[in-house]
Amino acid sequence: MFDIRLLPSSLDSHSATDRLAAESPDAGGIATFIGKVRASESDLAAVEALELSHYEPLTLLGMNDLGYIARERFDLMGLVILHRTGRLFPGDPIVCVAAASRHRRDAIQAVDFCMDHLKSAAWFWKRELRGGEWHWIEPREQDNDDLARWCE
Amino acid sequence: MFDIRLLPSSLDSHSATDRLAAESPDAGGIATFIGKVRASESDLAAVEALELSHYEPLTLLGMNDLGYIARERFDLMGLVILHRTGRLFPGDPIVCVAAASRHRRDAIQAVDFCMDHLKSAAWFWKRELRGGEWHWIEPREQDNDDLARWCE
Amino acid sequence: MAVTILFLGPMRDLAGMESCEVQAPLDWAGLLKAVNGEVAEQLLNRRVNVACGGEVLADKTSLNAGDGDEVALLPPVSGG
Amino acid sequence: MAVTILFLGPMRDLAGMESCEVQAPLDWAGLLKAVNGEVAEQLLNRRVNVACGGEVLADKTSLNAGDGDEVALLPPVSGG
Repeated sequence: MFDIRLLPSSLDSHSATDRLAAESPDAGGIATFIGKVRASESDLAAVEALELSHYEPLTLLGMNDLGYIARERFDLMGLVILHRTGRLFPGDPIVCVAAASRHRRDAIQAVDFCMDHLKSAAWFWKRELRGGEWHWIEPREQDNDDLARWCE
Repeated sequence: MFDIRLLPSSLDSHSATDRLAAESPDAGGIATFIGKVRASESDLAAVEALELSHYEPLTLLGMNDLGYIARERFDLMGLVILHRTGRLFPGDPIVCVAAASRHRRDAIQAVDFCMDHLKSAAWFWKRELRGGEWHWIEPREQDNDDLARWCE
Repeated sequence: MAVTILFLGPMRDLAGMESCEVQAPLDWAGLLKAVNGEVAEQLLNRRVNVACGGEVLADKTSLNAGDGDEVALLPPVSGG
Repeated sequence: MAVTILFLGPMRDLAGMESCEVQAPLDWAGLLKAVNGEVAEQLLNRRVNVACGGEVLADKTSLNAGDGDEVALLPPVSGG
């Protein structure tokens, strides 16, 4: 099962990973990462809302490309990449990446790989509402370093 | 939330990870790995059942120690390690490790770390029923190599 | 018809609008002139990309948008 | 009372039993004599551990089990 989607209103990670598990009976493991809207940032006011914008002609295409690259690179039986767009609130899932593989390290590494790419190289822009004001999120330097790990 | 348990009869990963997410509101991510009984092994007869034996005085203690080490090593807001014992069937979850952290790589790495230790250094013995006969599972060489990655 | 310039993410705030229409054809010099000073400055940053007709340009200075094309200004991303 | 020897995992099949009771005290030489040839051979493998009273012995040849102790023979694990 290869399920790659942009979700404008809600993201149900359990049903996606249940389906992945059901459709990958020979997989020995399922690795999952769920990114959430944090209730607070250290030293900053609480997050009231988060808004994810994207660019339709590029964003889903880029996610599909990422899925193909991950399937080439790792021995996967299934891969799920779900990403929210629009307005989200603390606790809401933003992104869910799940991979099924015969042996566990392929699944874990594929999730790690996809998340690094989604963080630094996918067409999303994120802003947070804190103290009644919107703040655009800058890419973290760490995210670029994380991405660089995958380039031989 | 730090929830480390041996489960003799069933393992509900969704309720464990839901609770982890609910009790870690400031976590930006939850990484999860679920190890399952595979329906088939390549070149081998289908798996009819799997039996996990353990040694009560050592096994849970060892899992708790692993949890402490993971908390020391990674910046975690919560950690779940659930491991089945007894008889299991194809598709059943054997192990669930989930970690919550502010930034994603701590959670992903903690799950990877715990799984490598559970595979090679936890007090479990596994046998499979295939073609009507029980076969003890030998440790995979790869698992020992995976574990060695964490030793500086 | 014309060329639509689309301002994505934080670029929208700098531009003060989501999009605008300008006359075709539109090249790199024309784009820099069509947008306000802050946006033009951002466009010179190598981490800001430009897409035309749904394709990210390898060399944004080679922009050559015709009638009906959508030109998207893509600031550095912050996804996941 | 006596010393209980517990055969874990595949060791159980080699021993043909889950556990047995032997007279206290039990040291390494006594353990090797108390078990059958296949189990004794396995015990010499450095990857097979011995626990006494719930503690894995750093040096299994230093085994010194007394009345009521449980001695567990722990073959290489295969968990997860």
